[in-house]
Amino acid sequence: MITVADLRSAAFRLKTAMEAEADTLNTADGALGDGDLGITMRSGSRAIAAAAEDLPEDFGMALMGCAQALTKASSSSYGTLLATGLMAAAKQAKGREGIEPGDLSGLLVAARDKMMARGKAELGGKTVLDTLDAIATALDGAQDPAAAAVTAAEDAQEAFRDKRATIGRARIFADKSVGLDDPGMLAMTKIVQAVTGR
Amino acid sequence: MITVADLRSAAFRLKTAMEAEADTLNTADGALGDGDLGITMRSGSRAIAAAAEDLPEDFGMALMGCAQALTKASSSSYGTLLATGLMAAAKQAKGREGIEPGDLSGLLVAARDKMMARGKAELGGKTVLDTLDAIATALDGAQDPAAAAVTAAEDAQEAFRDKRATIGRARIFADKSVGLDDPGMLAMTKIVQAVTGR
Amino acid sequence: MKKILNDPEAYVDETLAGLCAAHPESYRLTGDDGRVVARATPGKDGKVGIVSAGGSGHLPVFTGYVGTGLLDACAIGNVFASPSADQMADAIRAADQGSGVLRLYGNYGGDVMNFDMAGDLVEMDDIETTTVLLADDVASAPPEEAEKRRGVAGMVFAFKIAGAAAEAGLDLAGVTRVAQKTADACRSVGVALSPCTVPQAGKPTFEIGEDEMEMGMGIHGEPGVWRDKLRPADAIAEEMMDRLLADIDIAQGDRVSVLVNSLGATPHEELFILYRIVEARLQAAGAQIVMPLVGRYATSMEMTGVSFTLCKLDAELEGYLTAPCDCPFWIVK
Amino acid sequence: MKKILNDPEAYVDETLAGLCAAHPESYRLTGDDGRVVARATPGKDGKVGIVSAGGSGHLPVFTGYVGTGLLDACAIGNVFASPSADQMADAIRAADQGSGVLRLYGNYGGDVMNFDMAGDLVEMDDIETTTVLLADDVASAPPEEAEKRRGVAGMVFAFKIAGAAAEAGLDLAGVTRVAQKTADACRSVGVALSPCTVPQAGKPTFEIGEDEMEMGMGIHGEPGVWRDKLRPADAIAEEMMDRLLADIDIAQGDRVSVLVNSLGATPHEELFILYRIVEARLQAAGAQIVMPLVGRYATSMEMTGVSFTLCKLDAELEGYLTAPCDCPFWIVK
Ligand SMILES: Nc1ncnc2c1ncn2[C@@H]1O[C@H](COP(=O)(O)OP(=O)(O)O)[C@@H](O)[C@H]1O
Ligand SMILES: Nc1ncnc2c1ncn2[C@@H]1O[C@H](COP(=O)(O)OP(=O)(O)O)[C@@H](O)[C@H]1O
Ligand SMILES: [Mg+2]
Ligand SMILES: [Mg+2]
Ligand SMILES: [Mg+2]
Ligand SMILES: [Mg+2]
Repeated sequence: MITVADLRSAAFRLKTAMEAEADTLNTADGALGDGDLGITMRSGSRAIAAAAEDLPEDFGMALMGCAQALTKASSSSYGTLLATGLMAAAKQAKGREGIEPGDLSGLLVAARDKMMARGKAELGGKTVLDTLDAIATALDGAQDPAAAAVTAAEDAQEAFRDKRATIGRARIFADKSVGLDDPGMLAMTKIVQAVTGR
Repeated sequence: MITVADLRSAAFRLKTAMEAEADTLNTADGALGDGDLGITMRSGSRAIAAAAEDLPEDFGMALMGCAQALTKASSSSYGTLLATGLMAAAKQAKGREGIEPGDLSGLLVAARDKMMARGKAELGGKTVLDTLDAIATALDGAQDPAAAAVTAAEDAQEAFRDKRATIGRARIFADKSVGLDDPGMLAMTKIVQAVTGR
Repeated sequence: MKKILNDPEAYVDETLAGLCAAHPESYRLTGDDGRVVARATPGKDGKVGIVSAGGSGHLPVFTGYVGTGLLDACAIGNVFASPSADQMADAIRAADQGSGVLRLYGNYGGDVMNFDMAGDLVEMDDIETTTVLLADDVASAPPEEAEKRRGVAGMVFAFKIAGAAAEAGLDLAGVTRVAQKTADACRSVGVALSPCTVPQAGKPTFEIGEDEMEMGMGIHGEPGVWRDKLRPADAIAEEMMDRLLADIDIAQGDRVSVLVNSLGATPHEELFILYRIVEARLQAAGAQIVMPLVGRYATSMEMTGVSFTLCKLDAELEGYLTAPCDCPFWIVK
Repeated sequence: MKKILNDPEAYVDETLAGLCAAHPESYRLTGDDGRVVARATPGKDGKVGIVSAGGSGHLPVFTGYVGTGLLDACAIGNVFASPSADQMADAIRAADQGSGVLRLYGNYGGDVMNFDMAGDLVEMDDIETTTVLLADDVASAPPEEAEKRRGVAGMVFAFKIAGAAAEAGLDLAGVTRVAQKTADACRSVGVALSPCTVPQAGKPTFEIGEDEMEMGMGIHGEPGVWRDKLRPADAIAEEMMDRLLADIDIAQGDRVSVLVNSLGATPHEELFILYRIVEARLQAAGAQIVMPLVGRYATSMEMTGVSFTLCKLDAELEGYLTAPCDCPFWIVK
């Protein structure tokens, strides 16, 4: 079972990774956007790690605590979408002490759908949604969920690299975006690597 | 006899020299002042050279024409002082076709005095006034006026180098000015070199 | 691109503290965590509220334009980052005088998502809200996708005109209609010569050669249309006017206001040099210029560059544009 | 430090053309060679005239402050260079409404010599003139030689206060007395982080390391008091306040106005960060702050840096400072 203790240590790993990756993410976002994704993820993960010190025992409420910490720290597109997704997952996990690996796919689907509604975007648009979708699919019945998630994120990032951006700031430079990773997909790959410890 | 034709060719030599020395003079002035002396002398000498094309035959009026051209082009301290001096010399030379080398010292004294009154400054203050004073003295009875003028300007510049500035922007940094040439003295040396062709 | 600051994390809160300390007669800091600037003296009861929000680093946009005949309140995020939905909700509440609130702001993903969430939050308070988005940057999408464009300095016209409409007593639907008409009437384009530094990032938003410029660049350093050697002022102004006039019909007799705006470091001297061409082009098109604005109305801190905004007026918009307003950054008598 | 310009030789004339084109209701270009800016609508007959002059590159100083309750006319030179005596004489003539003209400007050699010459020139027109020089930069000479100091942003207070006194109908002696009292009441100090480029010189006015600043630097790049690593905003502000308060007595109950001024590139955000310390120091001294000014009031084109000016008020000065004025850069209602 994945418990709040696991969530807490994942939060600390996330913070360490995002401190290290902030420049990389800023640069990736700066290629076609405003170059703030590293700042978003650094301050967001710092806030989550700080909140992790005293999360409630209820797994759903703990996820909600993470979402609220993220919201306060960062309100860029990405921060807002992640918080939206976390809240959707939190709702499903509410009242439970922990979740089983088998629940993960469903939680991700809930998050993905809520994020689509919030950002008014479709799948296939070369955004973080596509990474989440790929992970949700890969997790469904996976033997080694951590490995499956990381591979799915990496593969999605690669599969979309040569597509055109359709959403957010990068959309304006859709032609130039061909061959460049979507910064939000890149960030999600790094997030998954960090939280799984792979 | 020094005629308006000589004045004209001196004006052209002055322009060529000042185009070449503008950066040097800006830099010298920038050490303790606002770094515009090269601009002043470049635009001033351009204006004089342009006016030189059709100066009146009267030597005094011709000098006045140079002074007015300078006034229009440049109103920094240095430009204003030079124009003031030229006007004083022009008054003395008015009504004459040309001047004798022996008149030069007297003309310079007239210029120097008017400039002292305009700038409310004394001799010995490490300014262009000291160079003019040294040249006036050296020209008095000189065999080779051109050589005497150049040497006097160079010597004055050197003699004052280690003194403290007392006038203008550099006065504020009197201590730092020790060891630095006064930019106005430096400019006068270059002016004298150019107009004498030495 | 050098900055005078203390802890980068404190940049925005210290800015707001100084803003309100210097102008206590105009601004009041409010909201749960002090990220909402509201009028020191609220608008009169029953006036439609106008609220804006966005990232810091654009003074006088956004908070500076809180004032009579302008905004009622504004939520402000970190530099170039949206404020949170909670902060926006606080700003909406501060702007409400019982007749509903117009959300008037620039088209950026983070701001839109959060203002949407904020709207959900204040529904519980029974505050009616409407939304008008500025999407005036012609360099950011072709006319067919005009609604996807970024919002830039056109915002200033929208604040002024909608603010005057609210002051004049129009109801929420009326103020919203006027604001939307203004948004539709604005076209902007910007050019950047050197970047600015976001305090929390600690390095410039983009890199550019000492002899280069970029046409169409966004106010956060988002890429533009082309990058090339720095051109003469008149050539830059001509191309900017070409791009604007290609995007909006300006006909003989039209009345147009124009904003020649410095992104920060570019001095007034250079704005006036550019203005000569703006005026010549509008005159050549037969337009009458109304109340031209030349100055720093919407900046990106110390970025070097300018933007031009055209705002095509009808009698209603012109009346509100030239009506009185009062904030420390802009007084119309 | 990148500039948007055409021919460097045309920088000033093009700036003036744009200034007057954008604000024809305020400014009129006059003088033999178009280097005098005068009020579009002259002050009322018999009002004492106030004229200033100096180099270009400091907008809104000098020409920007031509307006009601401010200057009547202004002669303007090339960037950072004095206008000629002839141009100044033209400005004096434009400012005259039959009751004499105050020459009000900063203490720089070229300006002083030329304004003196201009005074001689207008004697023939029977225009009575007086002179008040601003010498407010405490970094430029010790108190014993206070009259030798450079004139910097304190000028803005002198324009405002003397302008209101003239508008109120004081005679030449009275306006001159009030202007001199203001000049005596002002102390300024500046700090620079990066230079600007004089168009005709084509390169920066000084060089400074990417991590350096200079305390006490002049508005044309004249050297300051020390150069060192860039310090935090609060430390910079504290030292600037130390220097000002060491030079003027501010006692419990005094009323003081203050100008926190950007030299050009430094954004409003950072001025407000600095203002916190200015306010705290004046409050600690027991002073009451009156009408603080925070913004770009006296610049050096795109220079990065700030200046602080204190202006100690008595009831007369405060009355004139807070009186109405109107120009495109500054409205007091
Ligand atoms: N409407 C949206 N729907 C889904 N994903 C989005 C949306 N907008 C942005 N993103 C994702 O967020 C990333 C950019 O995040 P961020 O830098 O925070 O945006 P911004 O700075 O423009 O607010 C994109 O790479 C994309 O993956
Ligand atoms: N009052 C004065 N009397 C005599 N010479 C002066 C005076 N003021 C300046 N100078 C001379 O002019 C030089 C500086 O000229 P300039 O750069 O034009 O001054 P600024 O830029 O300060 O107006 C000085 O080096 C000095 O030789
Ligand atoms: Mg971004
Ligand atoms: Mg962003
Ligand atoms: Mg000089
Ligand atoms: Mg000078």
